[in-house]
Amino acid sequence: MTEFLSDEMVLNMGPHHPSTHGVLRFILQTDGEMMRRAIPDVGFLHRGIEKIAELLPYQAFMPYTDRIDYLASICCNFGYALTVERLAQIEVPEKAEYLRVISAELTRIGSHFVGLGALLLDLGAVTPFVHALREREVYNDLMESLCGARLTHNYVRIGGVSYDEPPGFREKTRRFIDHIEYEFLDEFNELASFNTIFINRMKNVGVITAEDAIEHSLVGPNLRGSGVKHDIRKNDPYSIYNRFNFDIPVGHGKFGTMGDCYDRYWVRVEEVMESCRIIRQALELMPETGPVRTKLPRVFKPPKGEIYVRTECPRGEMGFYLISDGGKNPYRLKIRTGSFSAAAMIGEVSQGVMVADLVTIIGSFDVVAPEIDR
Amino acid sequence: MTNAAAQYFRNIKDAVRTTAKGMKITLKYWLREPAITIEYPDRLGEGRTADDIVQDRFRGFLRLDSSICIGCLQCMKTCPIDCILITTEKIGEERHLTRFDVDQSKCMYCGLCVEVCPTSAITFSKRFEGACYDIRELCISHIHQPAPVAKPKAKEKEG
Amino acid sequence: MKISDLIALLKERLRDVIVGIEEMPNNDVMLEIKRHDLLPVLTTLKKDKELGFISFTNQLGVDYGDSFAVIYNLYSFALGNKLTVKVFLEKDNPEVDSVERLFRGANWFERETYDLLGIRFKGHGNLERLLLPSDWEGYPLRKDYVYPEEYHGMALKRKTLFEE
Amino acid sequence: MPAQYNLVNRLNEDSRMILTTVDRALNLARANSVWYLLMGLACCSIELMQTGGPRADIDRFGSLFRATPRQSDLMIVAGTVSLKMAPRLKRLYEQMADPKYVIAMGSCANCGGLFNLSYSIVKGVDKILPVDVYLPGCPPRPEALTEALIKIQEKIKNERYLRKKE
Repeated sequence: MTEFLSDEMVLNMGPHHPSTHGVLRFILQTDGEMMRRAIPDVGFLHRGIEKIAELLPYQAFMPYTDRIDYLASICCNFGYALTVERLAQIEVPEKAEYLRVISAELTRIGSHFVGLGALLLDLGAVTPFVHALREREVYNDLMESLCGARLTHNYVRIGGVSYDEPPGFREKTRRFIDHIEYEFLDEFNELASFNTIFINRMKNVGVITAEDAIEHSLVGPNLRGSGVKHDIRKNDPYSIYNRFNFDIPVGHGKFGTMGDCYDRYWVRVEEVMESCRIIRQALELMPETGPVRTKLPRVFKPPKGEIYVRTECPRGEMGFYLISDGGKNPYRLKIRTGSFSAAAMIGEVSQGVMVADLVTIIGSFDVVAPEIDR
Repeated sequence: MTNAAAQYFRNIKDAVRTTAKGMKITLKYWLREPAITIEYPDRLGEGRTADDIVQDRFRGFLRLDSSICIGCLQCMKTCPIDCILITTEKIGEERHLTRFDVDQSKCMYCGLCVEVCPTSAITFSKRFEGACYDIRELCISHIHQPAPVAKPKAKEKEG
Repeated sequence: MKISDLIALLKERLRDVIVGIEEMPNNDVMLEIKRHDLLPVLTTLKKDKELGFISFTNQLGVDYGDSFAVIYNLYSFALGNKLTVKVFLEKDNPEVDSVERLFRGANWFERETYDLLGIRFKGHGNLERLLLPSDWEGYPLRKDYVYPEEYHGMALKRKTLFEE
Repeated sequence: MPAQYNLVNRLNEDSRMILTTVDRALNLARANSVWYLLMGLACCSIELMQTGGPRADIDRFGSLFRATPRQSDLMIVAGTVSLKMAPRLKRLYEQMADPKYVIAMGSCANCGGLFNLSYSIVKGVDKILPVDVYLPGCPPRPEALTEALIKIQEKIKNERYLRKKE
């Protein structure tokens, strides 16, 4: 303890801090305004979801997957359902696949809105956040009409989805994505993304090279922001994603160095547009009628075995490693989330930056506390 | 020197232009009709109640239709967190429901009990208002006096 | 790469150390090795030009009742293949070499496994509890874990409303 | 004008006329400026943010979020409280200035909710803080949170602030 340099100071940030996106704590070792180190301290939302999985039947665990990443609950539902289905080799009806993809992509849009808005809020721009929340309300209404809840949707079931589309859903969704793609994003970019002050705060901050990103197991938009073209939806296609035509946006140093905060931000903006493209195609291709759920036995027991399934969530790859012993509960379920490695990375990239830039870096990684802690 | 001066004026121009842009967007939403804000609970609009601001499938408080409940206890067994408590008793010849309590403070509104119910006796209502000063108020009894359970076979004949 | 080709390639490269190799559902290969071979094998898998399993996607520990296991999920951008590496550990001495130096992303995964299952990683720079408080007792994901009654004066049981 | 906004309607009933009127005036001011602490812990924090957002717009009631406990009157515990977080939550509550109120938002804050099976969760925030209003829902809608805030306002209006020490 005596080794402290005279002008060094230890600063505590969090766990309750408006810019740490939930309960996340950082111990900062600072020298004036410069930061020597930032040590993340996580676990303030550790709820033991993996243990709960071992105590519940397969179907009853579904609502818990909503709470792993509450901003993208359908993507988590989807991943879990897919894992069990692949292990038990359950066929999913055609229409259910489309509904899953549409709702998952809608969730991605809604999730990125909060991610982008919260980043801007952290940097002091309150208005774009409110604009993003306004659009999120439309998305919430849409999801509520589809599955009955605003946030914790619990829509996907093992072997299908819980409800068919409500009347007028396609029309409403089309209107929503048209509004997002052609109107809202332009407005949002005008308001925030191309703002000089915003660009200056974001560019060349928190640069991660492609090698570093892979080395640190970064996934999803954080990895793509460093220029690695890797998306599970393309590279290891699941469900019906290979039927759609879409691009993988990658960072290319739009304003600064490749892999800086702006690139990670911009990848998310472009992902919203790609999601709109996928939804538009899926709405065209979706069959009018058909079953949406395979009938499962009430006591459902998948065969013995181990499986690892990855899906692409808004915060990157979400992997479910499921070990089944043939019983009615999972034997072990490990959930690998994108925010977990991103949170570890924050500590690595924030060496030698300004304290104010730490907020930028945290925001650009778009971490969600329950995803880190589970 | 001239460079710096040019930059200075360019900055002013930029500031004015971006402020005008932002204000334009703000004005657009300010004048928008209808307004985005739903003024719950006072001004919901013409003849609208709190139930109308939620969508049809909204998963609100649980509701029981005790006349068609067959007392199979499926909902109680399937609930992962035991927020439903049902007791049945044999009074005379028939089985009676003596207690059907739902702990709404604990419920996670997942819908597993609704899906599993064979007669759709337990369903979601649209009610979402339930703030109270005492948590015991959130334990809602659906049965006030013993009610005979419906017979599953009779139900099928009707259907 | 096809699964059968990958298995053949792995058998050729890691001839001496493979305990078991089999196909897993979802286009995956399960490679089982012995505990002391872990670090050399993962080094080969990462550094080998042809294999190139440079992406460390997941790691977990499992309590199989009579033994522990640590499972690593790797991904190769070059091949487009997944690989699962499994190491069994004894119940009374769950210790394995840390791969933190090899894959820097493994750092927190190993801390989490240590936190929740009590598997020690030899050579890890900072093996402390990650998710639970540092004064927590026991390892929750073990099958024989007993829930604590109270923690720092906070009782962990709650009467249901039905009892009140 | 609703009855509770009327300052002098109980003029004849109450003998301590002036004191109650001051009470009422104070309570009216207090009830319409409930600033809440941004205590977003888990899923409910998103609904808490949306309550402050454009559609529910809790600013209509004079409530706005504060990031610091020193300036807030109301703590909305929005989400799951883990055992690691509990001491911090308690400290934040202690840092708030009196009089202070707590809303337990959502099932987890009410009684542990769906995480009752977990080993690291505080089963109900009322084990560590005095809770004024319980709000069911998982998570509650923004409108439901608005209703809880109205309940808090009602509670404030019925309090006798100046005569508390008797």
